[in-house]
Amino acid sequence: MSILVNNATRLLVQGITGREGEFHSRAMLEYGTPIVAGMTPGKGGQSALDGRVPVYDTVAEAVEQTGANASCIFVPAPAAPDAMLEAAEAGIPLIFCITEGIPALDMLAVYHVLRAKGARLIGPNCPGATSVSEAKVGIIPGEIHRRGPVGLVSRSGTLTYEVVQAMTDAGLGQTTCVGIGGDPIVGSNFIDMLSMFNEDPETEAIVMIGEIGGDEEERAAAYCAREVRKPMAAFVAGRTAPPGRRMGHAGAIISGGAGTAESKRLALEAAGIRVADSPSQIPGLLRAAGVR
Amino acid sequence: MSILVNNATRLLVQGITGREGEFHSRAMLEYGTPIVAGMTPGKGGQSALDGRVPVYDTVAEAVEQTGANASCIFVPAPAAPDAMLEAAEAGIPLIFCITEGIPALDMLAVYHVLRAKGARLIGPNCPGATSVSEAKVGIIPGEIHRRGPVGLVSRSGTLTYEVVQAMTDAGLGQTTCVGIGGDPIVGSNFIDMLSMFNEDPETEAIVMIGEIGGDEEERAAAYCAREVRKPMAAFVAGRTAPPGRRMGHAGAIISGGAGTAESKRLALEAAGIRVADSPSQIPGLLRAAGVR
Amino acid sequence: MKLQEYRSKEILARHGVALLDGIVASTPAEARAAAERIGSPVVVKAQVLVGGRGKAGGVKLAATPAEAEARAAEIIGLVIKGVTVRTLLVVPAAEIAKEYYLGLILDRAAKAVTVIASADGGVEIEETAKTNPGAILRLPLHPLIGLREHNVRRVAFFLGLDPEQRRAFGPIMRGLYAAFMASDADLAEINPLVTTPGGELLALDAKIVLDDSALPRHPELEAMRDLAEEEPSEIAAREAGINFIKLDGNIGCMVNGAGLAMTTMDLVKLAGGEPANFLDIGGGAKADRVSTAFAIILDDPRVQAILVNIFGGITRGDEVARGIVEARASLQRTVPMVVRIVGTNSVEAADILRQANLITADSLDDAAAKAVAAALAEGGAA
Amino acid sequence: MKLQEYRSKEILARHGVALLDGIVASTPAEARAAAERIGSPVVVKAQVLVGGRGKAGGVKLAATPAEAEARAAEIIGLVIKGVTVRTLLVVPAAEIAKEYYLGLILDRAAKAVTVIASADGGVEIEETAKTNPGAILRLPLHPLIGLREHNVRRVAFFLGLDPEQRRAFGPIMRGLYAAFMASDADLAEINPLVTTPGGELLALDAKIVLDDSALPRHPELEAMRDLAEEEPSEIAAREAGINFIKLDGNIGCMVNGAGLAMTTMDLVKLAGGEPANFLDIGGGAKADRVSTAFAIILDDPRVQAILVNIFGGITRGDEVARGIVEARASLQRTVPMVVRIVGTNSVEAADILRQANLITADSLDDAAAKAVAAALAEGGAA
Repeated sequence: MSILVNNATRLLVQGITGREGEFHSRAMLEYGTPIVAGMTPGKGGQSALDGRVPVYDTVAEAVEQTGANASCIFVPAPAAPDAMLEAAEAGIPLIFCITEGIPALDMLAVYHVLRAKGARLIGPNCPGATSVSEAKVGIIPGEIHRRGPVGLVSRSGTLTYEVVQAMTDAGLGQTTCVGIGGDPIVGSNFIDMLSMFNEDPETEAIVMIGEIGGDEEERAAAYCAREVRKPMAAFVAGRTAPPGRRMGHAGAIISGGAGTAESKRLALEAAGIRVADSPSQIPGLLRAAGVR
Repeated sequence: MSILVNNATRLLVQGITGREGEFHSRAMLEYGTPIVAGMTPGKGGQSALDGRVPVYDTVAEAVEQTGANASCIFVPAPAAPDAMLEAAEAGIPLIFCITEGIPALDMLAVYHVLRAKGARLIGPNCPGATSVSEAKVGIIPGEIHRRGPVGLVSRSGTLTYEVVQAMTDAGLGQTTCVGIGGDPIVGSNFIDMLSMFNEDPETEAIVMIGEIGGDEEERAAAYCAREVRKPMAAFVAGRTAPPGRRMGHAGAIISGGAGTAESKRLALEAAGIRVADSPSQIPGLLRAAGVR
Repeated sequence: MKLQEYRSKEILARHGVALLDGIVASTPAEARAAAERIGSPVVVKAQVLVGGRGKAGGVKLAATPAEAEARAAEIIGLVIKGVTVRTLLVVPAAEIAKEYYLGLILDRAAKAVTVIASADGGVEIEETAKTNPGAILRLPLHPLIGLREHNVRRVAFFLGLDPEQRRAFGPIMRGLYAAFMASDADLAEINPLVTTPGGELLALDAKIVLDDSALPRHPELEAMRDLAEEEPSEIAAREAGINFIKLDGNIGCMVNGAGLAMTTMDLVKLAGGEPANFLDIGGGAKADRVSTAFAIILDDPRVQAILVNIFGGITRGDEVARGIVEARASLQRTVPMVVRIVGTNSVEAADILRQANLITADSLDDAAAKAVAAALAEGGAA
Repeated sequence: MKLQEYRSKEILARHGVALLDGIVASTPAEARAAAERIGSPVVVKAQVLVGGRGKAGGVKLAATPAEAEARAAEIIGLVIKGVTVRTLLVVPAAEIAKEYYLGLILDRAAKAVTVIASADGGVEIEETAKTNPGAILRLPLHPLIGLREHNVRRVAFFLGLDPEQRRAFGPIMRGLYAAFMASDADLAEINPLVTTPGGELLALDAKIVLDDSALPRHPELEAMRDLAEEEPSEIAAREAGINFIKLDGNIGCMVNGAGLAMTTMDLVKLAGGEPANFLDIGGGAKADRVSTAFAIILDDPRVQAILVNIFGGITRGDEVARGIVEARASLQRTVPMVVRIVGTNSVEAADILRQANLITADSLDDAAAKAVAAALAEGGAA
């Protein structure tokens, strides 16, 4: 088992004919992800990826023709909110939005509309998710994974890869690795993913990668203390970040003394979660917690 | 038992210091309805109905101070959408809106916001509800009721009173009588009320009063055929209404051949429901169906 | 409230919908002048709120200004479904490659503003719905965030527009939506929306129906009401705040509450009579409004009896009774009146009525029967 | 992006918020002229984006134009928290009866635009939050239908305004909200909002912080950026599409991805060094962007070593490696460079790096340690 995506995923890629969309769709296909449809308005009837994927003009048509049950969005920021709304409107229950730079007020509306529709959104400004050896959706490099018992959730992109690589190198494989995105308003938070991992029988341990800004890590810590009985390890980026500055991610900002890495580390430790000083320590912490 | 309102209702009246609000609040109090608060912006700190009801500036404050759990709205049409939103925002789970003449596009937004909040709205443009001998909310005259086994739901105001009076005169009492309102967009429909009556142990029979326009009666008939095992009787107003004209109620219009009284009557009869030619026949139909 | 074609187009144009500018004319000479300004050929169109203008000869092509004048002379004064044509719209004749239907409705079942689109334009959408339902797209818009670009694209692709037309379609769809929302419409439709042989996209005919409840906040739209096409008695009723619809029978009805008013009509019919009107005097009706209501009912010479049915609730029965008696005293014409007042202050009401020697009734069935009998007697007497 | 007070007020005024018109001045003479035009007394206010202007002597009252000139001379050139005052705002001095705080924030926890209000105005809201949390109202607005009249009333009653002030408050609250939404703000606050002894309601100071992600669609707001108050290297980085923040250390960092960039800084610190900057070259970084990134890092003379950490994903490692080598060739100044490239095309990347004789590292810990060591060596050498 795994969470979010698996062999039964029937993926639609919105923006499949764009440069990034095509590049990463190819990587997804090569990983074995079942991409059943692409969507680019005005390119309906064509095909993408050397004829392997049919392209539709609208998500509604793609869903009707192919039974797509998940979507991955690669369209530019100005069009991405509409792309998410279109996917939800067409009844797609799981939407990954890779796009970064979406204005927060746009996301506010999208967040609430998707929630009311019952669609799960991962991102935006996220790397996607890989259910190892089953399906990879988004831009996480496939080759860093190894199948195993650890679930991983992160707010970052490349930092996620760093941790995954460290685990794989240490012989600790993963069920699913998911990046929830670095924006102030994202569709799914740590707790959403933690509860899925908590209920996934194959996931035996969980790694959580946080960063400065907001209080999602603190909330997640409280949730873990209450609900999660699986071994956990964590890392929080941004101990050296100055206050009041936005550290790349729109969400990574320490404001009014809140949202510091120290506050998050303390909250996680108070919940009994071991917090690493470097990504390279994660495998050791997991081993120490009894993960094999 | 009864539905919607009862002895445990703690009613807030929005617009209690207006002419209609005060007149009907007095009648509600006299009926025994527990009115715990009134609300009129700018009159907070005063009291209404000879000092018996404290008045607040905001619904939030009224709820905080009195634990109000239902609201009845008497404010004029331009302010009524805001009043409904304020009540829902303050966490009131049951809202009656008596006001008529609210623009449909305003109601569209209110309908969806209240629904998402989980607040039940009755109305607008409705007479309210009476749970006989327990509480009456709205403008239905209290003296026409008699406690008994029949639940009644209607799209009309005075036509409801007519039917209730006929039942009371015939010795057939009621659990709850509710008017859902005559507008195209109302918060609750026939099926919502029918399902409540269906589950209320004290309600032994149900009367449904429909009218031309829309297809709520047809939908309700299908629901009854599927779900309701209690005896029913119905009446549909507007057999002589000409097509294409709005018959007083904004919702009462026959358009493109749909929404006729005949279509509704046929649908109800197909569901095994006896349909009266005159309100005065309702008690006889109920008796014939075994209601005592 | 329905708006005339030229008013509807005026609103759509203001919101950026592409259409051919027309000129309103009310005489053949004005139509000729309009055709001259536009440059022939033109289409001369009767401006009436009833359907079926084309079949009734209310829409005609004119190749020259002289022809426009001749066609206008034929159309003005034409009676279409009971309505006499007084106003014309003269528009440039467009060459049509293909016709589409594009509409927005307030969809009470979906609780949403819904786009209705069809590539079978030019015919009534109800007709297409019967003959070829698969040719219709019904697309409910999100009630809180409204029309979005993906909705626009969806409709454009459904209609099978080419890339050039899709670009032109955006402003039309958005303009139609903006017009609908800004004017609180119940319906806004473009039928037909056409493509020209040159590939241009144009709204050739338009219809907007407004939400009556929202008219108080749109005085500029209220001012577009075409009084010439309404019953004078209905205009008077509206001005008095009374819901009134004229019918063909001989028994006038005055009732409080729309549902009860319809029921009263139904029972008159059931008792063998024919209702002369629908009339709801509304909540909190005062003596002067009752008085106006009587005057409106009696303005119809066919009325031979009046049935008054008031079930107290918001309305106080004694006020109504007093209003009835006062009103009756001041009427120029009287007919037998059957009055039934139940509910709030009904005892006082009954006293007042008895003192004024009006026919009273206990039940609604009884009231309907008495009214029918009184009308028969009055009819025999007259 | 933070906007200066006078810019923030300009936006609020455009949306109908009541405030006293001020005049911008950048010399004492201009301040005098402003005071003359306004009519004394005035307040002379330093326009800087850092907090604590008042305590630092950046806000002064002047009874006469001559005094305004003198105060302006004192304030211009003042260094407040590292920022040199260049611009002043001269405003009429208002008599204050009571001060309030009124703000809107993008509330990430509530996923809503949230009103923050307090009757304790004039102090920082974070301060009130600590000392008197009960004095603060946090009111999340509905995310899809926005500010409604009941919200406005709720805030007005919470602030204890009298009926006259409540009427004046409506346009201020609605204007603040409209300004927030129209400019895609993260924060828009009026502090203090004051009542005058005459009962008037006025915005005395204002601050707007914009959502950087939305700036591309607001060129008119982007034009309000105060470049004089920014690090030149940060301006250059932004123009190149690079996320860069200058810090005080000696080890320059160039990383792809914000989280990994922060982690790299953290590990430099853990290894005993001090990061000189945060730098995320973003996804799909090309050779020319890498080149710009190096130039920006090396513009800081304190930088003694550079740590490059690229984990391929969107970014292709060989492109980065080529960019590093090219960029290094064209640099005016060079320092030791530790380069770690993992992931997509990392094999090709390693080849390129090795051929150019750069220090490579396998792990991030290793890279950080090597960079700290290299900086120490370079520092000793320098």
